[in-house]
Amino acid sequence: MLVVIFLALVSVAWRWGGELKAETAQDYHAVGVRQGVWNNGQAALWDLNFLDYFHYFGPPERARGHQPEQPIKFSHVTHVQKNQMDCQFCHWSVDKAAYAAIPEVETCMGCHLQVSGTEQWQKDEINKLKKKNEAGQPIEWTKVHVMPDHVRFNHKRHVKAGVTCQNCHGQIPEMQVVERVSSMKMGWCIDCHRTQGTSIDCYTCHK
Amino acid sequence: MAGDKAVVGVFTYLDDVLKAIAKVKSAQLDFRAYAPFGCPEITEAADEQRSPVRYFNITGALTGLVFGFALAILCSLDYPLRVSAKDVVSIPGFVVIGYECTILFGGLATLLAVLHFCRLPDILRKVGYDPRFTDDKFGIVVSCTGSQSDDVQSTLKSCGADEVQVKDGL
Amino acid sequence: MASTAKEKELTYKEVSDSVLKMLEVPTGGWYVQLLICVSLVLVGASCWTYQILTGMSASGKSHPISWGCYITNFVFWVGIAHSGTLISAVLLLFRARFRMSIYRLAEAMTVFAVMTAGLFPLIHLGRPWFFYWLMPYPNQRTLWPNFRSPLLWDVFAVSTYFTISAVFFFVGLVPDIAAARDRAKTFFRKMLYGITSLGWTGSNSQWKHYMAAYLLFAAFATPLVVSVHSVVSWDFAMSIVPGWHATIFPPYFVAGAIFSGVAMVITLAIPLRKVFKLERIITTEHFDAMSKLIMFTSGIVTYAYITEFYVAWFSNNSFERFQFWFRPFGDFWVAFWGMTFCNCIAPLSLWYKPLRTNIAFLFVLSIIINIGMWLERFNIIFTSLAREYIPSAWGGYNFSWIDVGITIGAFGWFGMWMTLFVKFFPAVAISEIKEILPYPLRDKHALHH
Amino acid sequence: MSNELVKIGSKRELQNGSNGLSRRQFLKIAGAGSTALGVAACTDSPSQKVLPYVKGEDQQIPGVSTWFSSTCMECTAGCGILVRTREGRAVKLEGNPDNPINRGGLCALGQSALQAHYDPDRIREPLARDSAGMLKPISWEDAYAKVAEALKAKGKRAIITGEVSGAEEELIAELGTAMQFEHVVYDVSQPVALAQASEAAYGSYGIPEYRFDRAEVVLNFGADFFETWISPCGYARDWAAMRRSGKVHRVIHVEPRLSLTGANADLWLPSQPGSEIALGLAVMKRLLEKGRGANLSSDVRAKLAELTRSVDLDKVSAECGVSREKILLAVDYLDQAKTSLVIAGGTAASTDNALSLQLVCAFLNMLLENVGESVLLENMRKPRSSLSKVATLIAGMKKGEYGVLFLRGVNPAYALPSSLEYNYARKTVGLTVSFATHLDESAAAADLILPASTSLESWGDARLVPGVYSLIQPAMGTIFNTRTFGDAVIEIARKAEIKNFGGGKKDFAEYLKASWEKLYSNLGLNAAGGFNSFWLRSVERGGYFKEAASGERVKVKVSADAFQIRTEAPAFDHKGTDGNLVTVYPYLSVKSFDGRSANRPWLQELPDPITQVVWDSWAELNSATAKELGVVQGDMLQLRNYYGEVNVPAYVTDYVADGVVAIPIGQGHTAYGRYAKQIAGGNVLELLPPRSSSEIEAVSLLSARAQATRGRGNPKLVNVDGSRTQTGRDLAMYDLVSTSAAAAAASTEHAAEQHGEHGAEHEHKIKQMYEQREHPLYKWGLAVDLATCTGCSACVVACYAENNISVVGKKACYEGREMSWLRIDRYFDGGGEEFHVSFMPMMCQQCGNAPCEPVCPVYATYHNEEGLNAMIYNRCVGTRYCSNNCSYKVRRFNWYEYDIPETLALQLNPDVVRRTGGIMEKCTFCVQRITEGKDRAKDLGRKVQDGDIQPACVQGCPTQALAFGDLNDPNSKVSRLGKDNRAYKVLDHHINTQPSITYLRDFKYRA
Repeated sequence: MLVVIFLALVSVAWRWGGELKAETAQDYHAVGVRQGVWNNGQAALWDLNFLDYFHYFGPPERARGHQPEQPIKFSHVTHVQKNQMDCQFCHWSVDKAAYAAIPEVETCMGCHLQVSGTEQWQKDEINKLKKKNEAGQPIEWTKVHVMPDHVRFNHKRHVKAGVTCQNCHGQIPEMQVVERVSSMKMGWCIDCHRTQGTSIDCYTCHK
Repeated sequence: MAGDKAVVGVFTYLDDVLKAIAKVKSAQLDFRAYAPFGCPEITEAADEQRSPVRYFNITGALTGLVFGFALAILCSLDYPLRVSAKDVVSIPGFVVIGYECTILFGGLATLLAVLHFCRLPDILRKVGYDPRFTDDKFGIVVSCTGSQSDDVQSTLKSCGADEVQVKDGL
Repeated sequence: MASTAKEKELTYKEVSDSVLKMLEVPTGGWYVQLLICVSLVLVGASCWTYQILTGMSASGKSHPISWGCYITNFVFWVGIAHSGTLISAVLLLFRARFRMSIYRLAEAMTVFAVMTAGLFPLIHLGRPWFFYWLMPYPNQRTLWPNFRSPLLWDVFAVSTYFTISAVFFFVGLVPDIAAARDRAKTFFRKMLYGITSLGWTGSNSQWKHYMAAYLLFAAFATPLVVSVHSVVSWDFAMSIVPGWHATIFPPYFVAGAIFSGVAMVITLAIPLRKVFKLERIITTEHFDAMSKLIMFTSGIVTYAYITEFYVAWFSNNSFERFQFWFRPFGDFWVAFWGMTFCNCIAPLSLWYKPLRTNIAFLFVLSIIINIGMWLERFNIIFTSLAREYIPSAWGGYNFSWIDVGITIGAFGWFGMWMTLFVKFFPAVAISEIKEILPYPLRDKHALHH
Repeated sequence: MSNELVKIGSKRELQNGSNGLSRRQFLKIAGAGSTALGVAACTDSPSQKVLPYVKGEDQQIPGVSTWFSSTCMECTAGCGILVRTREGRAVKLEGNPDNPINRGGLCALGQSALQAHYDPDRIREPLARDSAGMLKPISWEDAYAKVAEALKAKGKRAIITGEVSGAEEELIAELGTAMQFEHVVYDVSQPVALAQASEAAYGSYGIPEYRFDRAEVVLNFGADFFETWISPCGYARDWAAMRRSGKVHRVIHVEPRLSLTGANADLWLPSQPGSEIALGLAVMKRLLEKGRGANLSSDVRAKLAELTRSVDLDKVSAECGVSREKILLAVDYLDQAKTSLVIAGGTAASTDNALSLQLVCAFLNMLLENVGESVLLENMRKPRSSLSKVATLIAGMKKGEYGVLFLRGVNPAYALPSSLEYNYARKTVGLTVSFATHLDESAAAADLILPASTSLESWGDARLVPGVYSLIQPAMGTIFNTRTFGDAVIEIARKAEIKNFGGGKKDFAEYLKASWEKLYSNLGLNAAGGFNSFWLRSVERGGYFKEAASGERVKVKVSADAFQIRTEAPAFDHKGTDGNLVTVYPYLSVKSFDGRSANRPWLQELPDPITQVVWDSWAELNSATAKELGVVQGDMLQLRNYYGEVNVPAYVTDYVADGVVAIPIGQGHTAYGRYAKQIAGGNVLELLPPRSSSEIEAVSLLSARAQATRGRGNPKLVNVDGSRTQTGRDLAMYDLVSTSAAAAAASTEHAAEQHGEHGAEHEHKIKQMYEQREHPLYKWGLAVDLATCTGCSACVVACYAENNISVVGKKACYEGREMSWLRIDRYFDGGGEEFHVSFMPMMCQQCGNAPCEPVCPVYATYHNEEGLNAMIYNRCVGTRYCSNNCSYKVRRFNWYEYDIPETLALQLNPDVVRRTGGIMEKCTFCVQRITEGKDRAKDLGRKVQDGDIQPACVQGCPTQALAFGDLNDPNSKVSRLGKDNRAYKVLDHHINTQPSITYLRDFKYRA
């Protein structure tokens, strides 16, 4: 009891100190530093949230650094960085719906009817895509950013409010294989909501 | 304790040991008195000073009071959620927390104090300690130099000690 | 033991001997008792496991009685715990000498009863694996528990109570463990007592601080007696359930707790006294004194029952009135009349002095009172929830085997600790009994009090 | 909708009797969008796959609902529906406000159609009986070939269907012309006697259009028009409109059993079964005596006087069990009303002289000058159900004349009185082909099953009422290997080498369109853009709805037959009985209807509005009768006569006539599915004699007596009400208004005066420790008008559907563990003149000063900025304190980790999380809809406006008794209702909970 209470007080003080800092630093990266301290395991002493994992028995899929292998080695570097494609070209529903759509096979084929890659591995991967298209099967991507089902996250609202993709998803254009760079745990969301002055009412995000 | 000898007196009767304490005390010798139960006569005779444990207790209790209220208030303010028609900081409810923390901290501070002042836990057996002191005998251990030991022995004996031993003191 | 003038006065040696004899090599009977207790614990544990695997449906709870057997047990065991603190702390402050021979037992009972009671909120939780959300521990969510909830008060009250009574218990034990240490023969016992006695010697400075601290503990534990069961009663009184929402609850609960606790002390002391032949230490005078305490608290409890009915009538609140009509005449009438008999009528027999010193009778009566107090909590919880505001949502309860198994398991759990305790630690306070014995004096008039 | 993605079901799975779908396959459907959606909540698996569409659909944005207009095909009312789909799955049905029949509401039966659609026991592929007599999967091609083969053989052909209309009727007619199929229609719920009587009395066959919104007094002989009779949603809505108008409005209900309509009537006159005709004649006599009938020809008047000459009021009163005063009162009301309405229906009007009763009603309507006012003859529904045709067909079958029998949308093995011996007769038929969706009794006995797609997967239309042409469109791809009935028929014709069948159309969708093109030209419509734009517009709106016809009234032509009224009481068949006679009173209920909805867990778990029984059939009997029989509540009651025997748990009540045992139709299935089969209680239709009257084309439900004894076993009848009365607690408040002072319009004011201290006008001056809380942006609130709430329970089912509420089954209900967030509390209060039945929708009151919130130790429930009593499920640890402290007992705890069969799981709303075991849940005012509404408003750059957001219960309410909105907006509907004189808040004046739900007192007009 004593230990718990002590930790509680220290952490409240810690967080309040942190908040002042965040108010003065409006840019996301500064906030991000503190988010890192808070939510990404660098301050495990204060973050006893590992207890939560007793329920899940430790799912790495829900942690920062989750970088699953995908059925097709889709490269954001090639598409976004090299070819300067806009995120919303493929993920077209981010400003229309809660979900950011994974592009239909049809969308991929829109370009890949013509573009068939320069290097051998690219050609192989594009061939996989073409096969799927011919068979009329969807590609079974593995989700990188898995949210628990009780979360109501709305991409549209965030995009319309000016939150950029990178704020949460990190430097996707530089990722050969997409990795989860944010913990996307509740505290992480709350932190941003607090600094941005948006609602921290539970129903905002819980369903 | 000053001195390299320890004279141990084992007593059956309380009045004897009180007499011995008085004498040893007047001789300005360092001593420890043992009793199988908390006997106020012995402790008072040996040492007039009141135990400082109570200051620890009150300090702990006050700290607990402040902690309890601070905890409840700060935690409520940290993520302000309204329940029912109550305020975010609704003191009446927090009184219980403050109260319980007062008792908890006060109690724990007292425990720490008693352990500290009684030098507990203590692994080393004190010189001159006799197992009978927890049973049915009173005891007195007087620290003295080798030259004084004979005097002390005779004093204790004269006071009615069942048994007197001399040990190497520390 | 001034009153036992007829008998030969006890000596310090006799006290040590008779108490420390309890710690000798266990007999077969002790093992049988331990075995029984452990198997009951296993029954309870398997029931709980089953409940966790299938969900709360395993117990008999439903709408609208969504608190049931477990909270009844919780309140019952917290109540049992109370008299321990009362006897050890409050009576110490009041300098009641009859306390000395039974307080250790009562304190042990307190600690183990709180340990038992503390299990029930966990067993009761729909998702017990998230119990730690009730603690104000720092977490990434920056979300804290609700300090306005009586259940959180419970968390604080019960954990404080457990901590303080355990400390009080242990501090009280230290000199006696030292006595046991000094007589220990086997290596195991030497180690056990050597470590747990913390190297206590009983020197004058130790006793000085010790006595000062002990008095402070007692002073701190005394408000706990009042506060803990008050907080537990607020679980009910803070709600708006007809039959629960009553300002009389805290004193009524505290009195009831002491009532049941003293009864439990008697229940435990009688066999202990018999088995370990402690008749000279725990005398009939002690039982007489405890019986008087029972008479007193039974009176308070009876008064509280009557007050509840009176207030329900006087309030002119139809919901309250219906509730208090329902208790004696509704579906749970057996519980109500059982409670009335056990708690109000049966203790009246103690007004007859010979019964107060009749050990066999007291044993039976104490068990009756324990049953009665369990029924009291049953009454409060079940009948109130069964008939709340909305008639269409009235309902009943279906007792399940899991309820029964866990309740029995709790008794096993409590019994297991008690059994182990009496064999390994002095169950009667050696040093404090010595304290109230006449001082051994060469000159009988040397000291003037 | 990518059909490729949603084909499920294989031979192996069906043989194994497993649920079919593996999780993997399921995700293929569910994950058609960009996420596995809410359904995965039950596992909360951290690793998820995401499957994008192969081809994009213009309409579908992942995570955004798509709505399709369609028509409800559950009963023959023809209500319009809107199907909400998410990622290609239909997740919710709602009433279509454009459809003139229901105008937005949708009853419990209609709401539950989704569960028929996703029923795990649906037939998943074509089945044929093999040589061993077992049903084995077969391919569609083989199945068609089999039918074509059978059609080559000699022998007559017949098709039995339920009521059909529109293109499907035309197609079946073509079956007749091209392949000599006799078309026989059977539907036990059809008021055919009424249609027949109309033919005699008014001159044309059919059911007149009843305008309850114009009738000031309704004299009703047993028609349960709030629950099952003809078009309950529409009638209830009209009735509610009349009640809201402020005019004095009375429904006088005459029936031996207190039905839902009886319970809502201003006056319920319990009659002896079969005595209604006498009562009707007595009323007629009195009216004639009062000089009514001046509008009729002297000939008719004379004949009516002749008919009623021998009627003696005292005798009638004794026979009916209705006091003389009451009868006279009813007559006075009718006489004084400007417009009234006399109807007869339901079981009470289903005796062997039902026709006479209907004729009496028709004449009463004429006497009271209601025809053309509240009885409109212009747009008559024309039920085709015909018992004589069925009887003839069965007789022919018994002779072995029939080679091929088609069954479509009908279950004769169950829904026909077993004394008609369909089960025996069908054995002689060469090939019985069933186009069923479920393996019901008839399908299970068929030789070949060509499973039909449900109306959510098919094209179709409904033209049940002239002027209302409703379309059915597929809202999603087929779940199983099923085909639309029309497609199958066209395919069969192709296989049988019938030339130009169906105009040579490729499939039924094209056939339908062609049929509508015909309709378009027949109606002489001339839409801008021609037929195609008319078609698209119709598909969008859910059909074509003609504007109300003006002018021209149909002339009444009374035929001589109309005076062939049998004035004596109807006969009852009591063959094979020996003492302890009771009258069997089978009735249609919204729970099981005619048996078609027995396999829907929502409906089985829905408490019957009157008895509150769930998961059972039951026999209501009078306490006196029960005493005589030595039966107590919950005992098994055995009813036996020559025709059959049923064992049903007894429900002892005071609200049925002496000697009557009322049993709902529709339970006691021997096939049909896992839920239907577990119900205690037999099929009451088995007790009915074959045909008691040769002139009526409907089954006479009230024609049998049976011997009643106490049966064996303890059926554990489950009724979820804690109390039948509210024990004088002012929960459901009502006023019994006396109108003798003609203070009609002021009736509600009067109520407010009387009970003003509880009304909303009364300001709370309660001292509070804390300041009253403000809600800066919105404060959501709900209003419930008890005066227009009929207790039909549509909202309850809507709530189950919207919020993924678990169905717990009989055992858990018995233990008191049902999960309904919204329940309808039913109370019987007062006796005699003071008797009143209250129906009170009870859901979370979203209290401003909620008792549940402060007691939660972990903030799982708290009060949010918008006045909602928020419940965060995944934060809940399950102390259940909130439930104890909830004064309204609306919180539900997950005692189990509830299971849901995988196909039913397809219906789950992805916007609402599935709750796991050990946590509390409750009504949230459909917070997902509030969020969605705010989201939409934000996109439009404005605040939420009144009407933007409708929780599921509000949307589904047929009478619009519920209103939802922002209490901060003084002009919102809910704010205005909150200021009504009748407004009050439940328990608020006792415990200051400050609920966000305002109730409006019920009122009933009494003498």
